[in-house]
Amino acid sequence: MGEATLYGLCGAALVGLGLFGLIVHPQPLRKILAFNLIGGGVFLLFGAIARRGAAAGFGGDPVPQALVITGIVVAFSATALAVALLLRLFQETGQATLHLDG
Amino acid sequence: MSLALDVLTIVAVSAGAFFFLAGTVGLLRFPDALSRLHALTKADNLGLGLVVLGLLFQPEGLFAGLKLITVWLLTLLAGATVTQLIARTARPGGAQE
Amino acid sequence: MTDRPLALDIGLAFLVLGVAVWTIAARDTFAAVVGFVAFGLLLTLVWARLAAPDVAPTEAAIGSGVTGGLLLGASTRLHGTQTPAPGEKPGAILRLAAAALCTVVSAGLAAIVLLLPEPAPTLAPQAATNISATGLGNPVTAVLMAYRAIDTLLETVVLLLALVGVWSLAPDRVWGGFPGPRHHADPDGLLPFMAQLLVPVGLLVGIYIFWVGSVAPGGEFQGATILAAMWVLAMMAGLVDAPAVSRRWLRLLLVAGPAVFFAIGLAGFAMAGAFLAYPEAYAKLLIVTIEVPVTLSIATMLALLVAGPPERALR
Amino acid sequence: MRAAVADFLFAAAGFVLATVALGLVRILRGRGDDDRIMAAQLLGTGGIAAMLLLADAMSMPAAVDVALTLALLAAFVSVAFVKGFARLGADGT
Repeated sequence: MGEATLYGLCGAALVGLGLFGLIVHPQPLRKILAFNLIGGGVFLLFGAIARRGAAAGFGGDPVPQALVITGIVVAFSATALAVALLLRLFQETGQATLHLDG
Repeated sequence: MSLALDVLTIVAVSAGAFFFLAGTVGLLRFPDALSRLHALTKADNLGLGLVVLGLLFQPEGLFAGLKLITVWLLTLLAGATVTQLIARTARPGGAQE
Repeated sequence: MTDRPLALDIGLAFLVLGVAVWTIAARDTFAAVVGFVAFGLLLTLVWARLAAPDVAPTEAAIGSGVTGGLLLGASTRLHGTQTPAPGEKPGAILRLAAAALCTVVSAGLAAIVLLLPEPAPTLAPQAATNISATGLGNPVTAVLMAYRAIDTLLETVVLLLALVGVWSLAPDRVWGGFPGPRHHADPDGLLPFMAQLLVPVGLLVGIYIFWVGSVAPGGEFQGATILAAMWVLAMMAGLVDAPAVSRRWLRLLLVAGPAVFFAIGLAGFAMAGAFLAYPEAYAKLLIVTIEVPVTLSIATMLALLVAGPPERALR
Repeated sequence: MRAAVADFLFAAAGFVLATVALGLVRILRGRGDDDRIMAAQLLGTGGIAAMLLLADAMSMPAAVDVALTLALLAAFVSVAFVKGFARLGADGT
């Protein structure tokens, strides 16, 4: 087993782990953290596929690598917007919860 | 010549790795925050410094060497500042400030 | 390269998973965020091991660094609200069901990884044969700026829309005002002193990483993030204040990158017959003309996304 | 000879990582937030050292630029840590 497969499996595990956190954590900030773990896992899957595509003197297929760079930046935009929404919710209600009766 | 340089690299990197070990052990074993800080500073300054020194013995060109030294200096600066700021809040009497 | 690198890889993979478990399982949110920053650092090493030196600094700068700083700020602001109310905690049945679902998802993905086709499909040879037409030396930059330039153009628009979204969350009384709290320079001068030393070096490194991106790993996103981090650092140290978001120059700076990108893309119809097509003789020149304003715009967007919505009114 | 040095540098990178990972135990059972910051700081330095060692061992000079980025962003995150830490302290927690 090469390192590409190893880190691909690691990415698969990370997606499941992040998904679990996203479901079971009631606090929105923890959900945002879990969302970023899922992102890390998905990017690693791309990384494994890129590494397997090493050819023509490149260490990996540059197309999935460029996709990951784009993905990291987009994940950051989403995180920043989510954090701003959460802080505004806290400012308005004094609470940071998604619980409707709360 | 190249063999001598390789030996120097191995010696310096090994010494650096030892300081990382020492820093971690200190962080885990020392009883109070200030001596733990001391251990951390050792690992930061000497551990990374010796690793950088060891890698400088490998011929990579002047610019690459300059970058290695910059990495070390940046880490020193950040480490020193954070250490100072933590030390100011973690007096032996307690954590209140 | 015998078994030792692989031992390193196995250790690294387990470390990544361990830190991820900690990020999910930690009771305290601040501790979970510390775990997340460590996670990003370890992923950076993984990207180096996957021979992706362009992705590694992006992960270091954005995935771990700037996202970490943002989440740290949020976790300290929300401190004390992070204990779930009794009714909020999911029951044992839901947790079990979630665990089962996530195991199935992970197992499915793992099966896909193990069953990937041999030989692996790759676009690397095509990227290699066409790279001379772009005048670039780095295949990843060639993908970002030439082969899939429209993705990058849309990405700058996504960043801009996210920033508009963040700004629109400001309450009426501070509309168009200054983001975040005003940080005052520490009277003992330690943090400002560090920032005064670090920021110029950081700006230099940021420009270097951006510039080297055309021939070697690096590029506009990595460089821009370093520039943004240095700006935010100077704000946190109290050296400079964040600009009011209604400033004309700031808005111009923000749209300059996407606007130049779009304009050159449209000019592609006239020059080479397609949107974002570059005539071969001018490809490198046009790409650099796009990259400079795009880098400045992205740096500004990232810094302001970290700074958050306006909190202090214009006077 | 070159291969032997590369092997040694790989091993050194693994050793440094394993060592600072031990320090992560401090994060896991941290007695306070200052301990967590120290452990994260140590992990940061160790990660930078490992990246430099990998750069040489893998003959990937670009990894030195990655270490440079890490060093700058580690400084940024450290300041955010300390700022946040000060705010936690001010809240009386």
